Amino acid sequence: MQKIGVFVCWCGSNIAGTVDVEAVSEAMKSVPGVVYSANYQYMCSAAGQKLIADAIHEHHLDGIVVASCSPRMHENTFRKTAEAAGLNPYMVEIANIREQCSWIHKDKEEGTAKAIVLARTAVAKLLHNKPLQAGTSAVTKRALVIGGGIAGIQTALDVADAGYEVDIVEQRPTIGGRMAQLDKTFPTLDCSACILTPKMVEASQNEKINIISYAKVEKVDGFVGNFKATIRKKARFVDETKCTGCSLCMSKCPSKKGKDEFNMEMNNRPAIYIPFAQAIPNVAVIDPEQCLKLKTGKCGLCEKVCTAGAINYKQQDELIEREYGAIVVATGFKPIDPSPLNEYGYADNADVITSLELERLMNAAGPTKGTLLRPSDLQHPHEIVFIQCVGSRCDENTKRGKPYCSKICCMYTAKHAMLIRDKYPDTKVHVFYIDVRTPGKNFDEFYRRAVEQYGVDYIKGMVGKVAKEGDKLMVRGSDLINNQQVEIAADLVVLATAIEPDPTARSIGTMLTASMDTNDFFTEAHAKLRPVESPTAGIFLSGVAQGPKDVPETVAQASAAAAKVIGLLAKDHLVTNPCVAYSNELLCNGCSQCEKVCPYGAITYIEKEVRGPGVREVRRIAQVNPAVCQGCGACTVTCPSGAMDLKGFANKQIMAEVDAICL
Amino acid sequence: MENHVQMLTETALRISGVNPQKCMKCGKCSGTCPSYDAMEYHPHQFVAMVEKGQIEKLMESDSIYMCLSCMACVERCPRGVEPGKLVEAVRLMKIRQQDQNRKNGNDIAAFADENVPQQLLMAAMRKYRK
Amino acid sequence: MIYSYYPGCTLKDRAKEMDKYARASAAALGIELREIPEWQCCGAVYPQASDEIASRLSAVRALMNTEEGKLVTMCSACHHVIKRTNYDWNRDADFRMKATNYMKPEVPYDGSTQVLHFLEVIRDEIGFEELKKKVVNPLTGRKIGAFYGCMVLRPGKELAFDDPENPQIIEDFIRALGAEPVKYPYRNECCGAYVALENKNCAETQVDRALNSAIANGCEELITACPLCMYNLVENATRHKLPVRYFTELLAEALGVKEG
Amino acid sequence: MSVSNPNWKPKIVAFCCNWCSYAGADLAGSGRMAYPADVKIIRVPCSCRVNPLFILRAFERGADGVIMCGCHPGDCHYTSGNYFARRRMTMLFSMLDYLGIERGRTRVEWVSAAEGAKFSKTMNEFVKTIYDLGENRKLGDLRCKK
Amino acid sequence: MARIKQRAIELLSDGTVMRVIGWEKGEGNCDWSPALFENAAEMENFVYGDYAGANLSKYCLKFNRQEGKTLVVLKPCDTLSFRQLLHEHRIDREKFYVIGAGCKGMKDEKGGLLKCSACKGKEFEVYDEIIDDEEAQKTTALMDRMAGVIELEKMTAQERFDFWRGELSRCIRCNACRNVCPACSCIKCVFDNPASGVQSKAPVTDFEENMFHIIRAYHVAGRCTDCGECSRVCPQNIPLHLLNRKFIKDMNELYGDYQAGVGENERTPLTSYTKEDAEPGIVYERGNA
Repeated sequence: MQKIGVFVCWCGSNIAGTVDVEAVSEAMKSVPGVVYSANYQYMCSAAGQKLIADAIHEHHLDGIVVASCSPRMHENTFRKTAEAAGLNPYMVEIANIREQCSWIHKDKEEGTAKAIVLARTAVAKLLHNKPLQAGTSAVTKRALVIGGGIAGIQTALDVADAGYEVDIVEQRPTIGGRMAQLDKTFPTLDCSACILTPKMVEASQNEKINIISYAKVEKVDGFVGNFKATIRKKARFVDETKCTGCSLCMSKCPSKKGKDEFNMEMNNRPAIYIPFAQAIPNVAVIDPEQCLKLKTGKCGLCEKVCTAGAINYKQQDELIEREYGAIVVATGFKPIDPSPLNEYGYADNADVITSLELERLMNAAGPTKGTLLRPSDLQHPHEIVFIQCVGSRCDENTKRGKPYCSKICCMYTAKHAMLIRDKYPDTKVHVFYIDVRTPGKNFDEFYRRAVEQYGVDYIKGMVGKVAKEGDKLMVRGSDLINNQQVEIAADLVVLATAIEPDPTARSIGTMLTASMDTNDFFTEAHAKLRPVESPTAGIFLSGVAQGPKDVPETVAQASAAAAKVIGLLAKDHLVTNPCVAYSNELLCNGCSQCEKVCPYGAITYIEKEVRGPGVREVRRIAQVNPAVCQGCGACTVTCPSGAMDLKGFANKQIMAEVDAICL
Repeated sequence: MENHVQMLTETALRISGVNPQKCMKCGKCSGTCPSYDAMEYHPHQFVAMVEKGQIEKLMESDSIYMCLSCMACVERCPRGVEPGKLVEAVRLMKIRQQDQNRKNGNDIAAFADENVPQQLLMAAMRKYRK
Repeated sequence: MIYSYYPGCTLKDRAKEMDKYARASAAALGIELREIPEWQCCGAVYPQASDEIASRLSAVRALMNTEEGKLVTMCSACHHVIKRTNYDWNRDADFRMKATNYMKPEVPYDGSTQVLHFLEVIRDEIGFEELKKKVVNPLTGRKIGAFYGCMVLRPGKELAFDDPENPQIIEDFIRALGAEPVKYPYRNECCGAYVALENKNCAETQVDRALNSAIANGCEELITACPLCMYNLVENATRHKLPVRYFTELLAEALGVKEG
Repeated sequence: MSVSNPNWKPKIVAFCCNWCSYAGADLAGSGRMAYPADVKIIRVPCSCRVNPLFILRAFERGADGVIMCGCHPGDCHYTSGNYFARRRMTMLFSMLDYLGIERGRTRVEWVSAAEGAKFSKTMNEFVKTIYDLGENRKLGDLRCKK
Repeated sequence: MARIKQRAIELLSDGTVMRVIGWEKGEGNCDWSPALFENAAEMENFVYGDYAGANLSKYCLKFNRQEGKTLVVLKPCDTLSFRQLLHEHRIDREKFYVIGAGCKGMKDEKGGLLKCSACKGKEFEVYDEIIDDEEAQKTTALMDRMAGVIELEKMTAQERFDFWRGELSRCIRCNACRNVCPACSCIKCVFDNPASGVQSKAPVTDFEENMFHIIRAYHVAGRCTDCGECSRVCPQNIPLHLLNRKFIKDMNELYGDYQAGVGENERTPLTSYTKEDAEPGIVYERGNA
């Protein structure tokens, strides 16, 4: 028979005001199992805790019930008290007689009666508690960063700085991501390449950082501290160790029909190419879709001109398996395709472009070498219309775009408008907007400069139709402030298209069992208090993968994610939650039902010789990895035989509670 | 009076099925409306005015007869507000009142010539009278 | 293949040729358009208010009288009204109940009729490739623009006819007949006809803008599926003129059944 | 629906997930948003921990109503737990209905950690429903052999 | 029957299989029962035909870990149970040689079997070979499988309650339903396990006998192929299939058509979900209260 002590807290008058604490502790004395019962003004105070510790010693208690405030408040406090007094901390149960009793009832008799039931229920549960030991698991001291944009680079640099190895896996042939495509950055208007490329170089030269470009993560197993990833490094058909990045092959390649992804496909590139001059690694890659040699077997010019002998048409994909302690998701974003919103005429008119396309048109390394020329006839546009919120802020049922604000468009449009007015003062610039959103340091000042110094024409209203008439684009929209419908004959129309997560994000989320929202952004563990962690332990979030954000915010979040990664990698062992599922091998059918509902992949099946009373045979049985299990209990209900149970919330414990309440 | 306004607003909302609170006041409806210049109150104002209970003003305005029912505002509204349905609702509320036909049968018949298609006359019967 | 057919009143009068060519073409395509018995005018405008029951009943009757399961329409307005009424029937229990109580039919309408515009029949049931094979008189060299207008396209969710912002069904149709389709941005805008009685000016502006745009993009003629658009494009064009035909006429011509 | 015993007080078991609904109940408490003392809460890690057996057990032991609360769909701390719970409870409720047990003795409500008021309102409603239904006789009566 | 028997003997003789699970005649003409045959001589008693109603797939559990292959004769509906056991990793495909036996509906001494009147079709979900004849392929369901459930749903709650009280109170807890059910195949049943909290051998309180059937139906929900064996073997003629079919009907209606034991998907409706699933309250909005 267990010896249980019950400690009823007054919480000053918070509990004692509506609950007769004396009566409760008295009533508990007659509950089977209870050998000691007391009440005290503040059980959580040092004196209160001493009272508990003394009682544990004196009465040789092997379990305690504290009837007090919510366990969310002081369960940990009392567990520590118990532990200090030599009791297993999981032999503590809390009866919540404050939030769920004294505070919601006025009648003292009613409150007292309920408090007795709640305390009795906690005792009933405690009678089935078992001492639990928190386990430990080792930590592999290496991080994997998925995505090599500014977010991934910054996280990798910070983690490497703390002395840990980091692998960056980037799907494109170079790191740099979207920021590499930008011309200038707001609100300071410094050149994007000038601040990004040094970081790229730094990453490539850091001996703790290993860049695996043109690659994708194909599989991830394991759990926090102990992930194992399989990475497919796609064949570049160029030996990375030999290529010098001289780009001679590019000028000789006869196939020039590949679309230049870096320039938003506004011009062509050769089949063998380096995405841009400052690419890291600065190594060529062959596009197998375009390469004549790979497609027809005839050509081989690049091989002939390569003095380094780097070309290898027989190169195969390579599979890399590595272990990691932490994984950072920095998969970034892409602009949406505005073609379906064809009242803007994007699909039909070359001179209706997206903002990212404009970035390339204004960039010195872009298709027009930095001179702003409109795509259709390479003429200077003299009247430009910007349209905000294209595909953002839409009601989901309309299927016209994303429900969220893409956050960066107001600022980059102000930037574009300003840059154009600065460089081409003869060009008129109009911006159709719904709201101008500029929360950020120096942001509103920046927007005001666009209006006041650069004379950008902001029109509050939306565009209904863009139609080509002659060589003009007729933009019809509303001007709500002037209460009129306006029509502007523009030479160029720029759509501030919504941004969405990179298309690879969803499959990566599934692979990592990291939860995502309906827009495919990764969900943070807590919106305010744990903003850079996924609810799945060991997975961290960096950059737009978590939600729309600009460069400064991305860098800040990337460093925050790095801090969390460092905090994890700095540990030699992780303490695991002992309230996890376990399978009774004598009862397990090995039917695989539980595996289907486990959100963490914590359950595996093994063939094992099972021994028990009258049983000795090899069976397929479920095994729970306690380091991965988070203790939700989904498996316990799916299990038809009751083999699967949850420590701390066992079937017997919950049924005992049910019985005690219904007594 | 208060009650009357409330009743009118509720009727407009009920028969149109429109929730004006979904509107984010972007003005796209008015940017796309082909009848904009013929209207005293423009589509986005219909939404705002119904939300504020100013139905009577709308009922007294010729704007309710200017809508082409072309559904461009309905189609293009990013919030799914469907302003066109509100215009229609207010128009119906007007002509359903006694002696409030915009045009009578003779007016409409007078319009017919050898080219006017039946459906245009039929549409006018529906749009202008009860 | 037999389809139930709802011609609508305009096709019995001002737009007789649209009907005539449709029937001739259908025969040439190996399908029969069987006119449903005792149909009434669709009402010409879809009543958008949820409490308008009576004005949607003729559409419900047409849907109920569809023996072949698929009801083919020709006129954009009829299509619009009947298709949307069918949509309501399947989603609005209140309308369903009130309409049923009002009509007291022996067998209530079960909502299963599929409303197809004749262009949809050609695209989805026959196929443009098949149509191409049946063309005896290819319209080679002709530059034809489609004027969709509003009623077959919007609301896109209910009509589900084609992409309302970037439709291509009539262009594909023109291409199948051997002519060259010309796309122009105003092809899916309203012609303005509904207010022609009150506001001729609006109708004229809309038509002029559309015609100007069509001509600028190289159209030499237009086709439409809507008698209202037809009327307006012809009667209210002030600055620009283009020949306008019903799509069925063009079809009959290409199939070699226009005469007789 | 007759209440034979005028002193009858219903026994109501509420299963609440630790992360949302239990916290919501705490919030109802700190906001002093009263609901009847007939409701007793059992804390579970997640709504997906609630085995239909527990609910049947409660009825067997004389409960008059059982309510399960969890995080709103899409907000589960464990990502998917409440989605499974939703299907399980739907099936259980349907079966009880099929057996002729009064509707309303079982209920599911999604209550977030921020919805103290909703928790209180839900419990008030549920208790009222149970008072209206009266004692749980049918599940009891099922015991009687002919 | 002769072809099946002959083929089984062949396979036994050439060593392909080590044993055969089939049927043999009982004392009367109509009470054929499952039987094990380990050699050609024993195969003399093998029968197949009108009274081979028993679903043999559950017996595979016994032989899964034994040496060599086991031949099992399965009717079309039985192969669904077999497939479901494969889904649940309870049996290994390569340990069995499945002869799909054509079926034109089975009988017992009282006539056509209830389960056959709602025949699920003549397709074999799993087989190594099919031995069938023309006649067998033609037969189809005589009635709507859900008719009984729908009838109950149409009743008032009180009528349903009275119906089930009448039916379930006849239960003698003989466990025949549990023992025959291919889905109810736990190594240790919760009702036999003192630790489960619901242990009961014979019903102590009568509530438990109802619990037993509800929990049993719940435990097999999503896994039950509706083979109908439970009702067939019940000595008290309790229409237990009406419990299982209720779950099947609900799952089909709420979560999309699903047939346990068909196809490759191992997930059942209760181990899957969609974000848009109906809320549990929906069951209170349907049918009669």
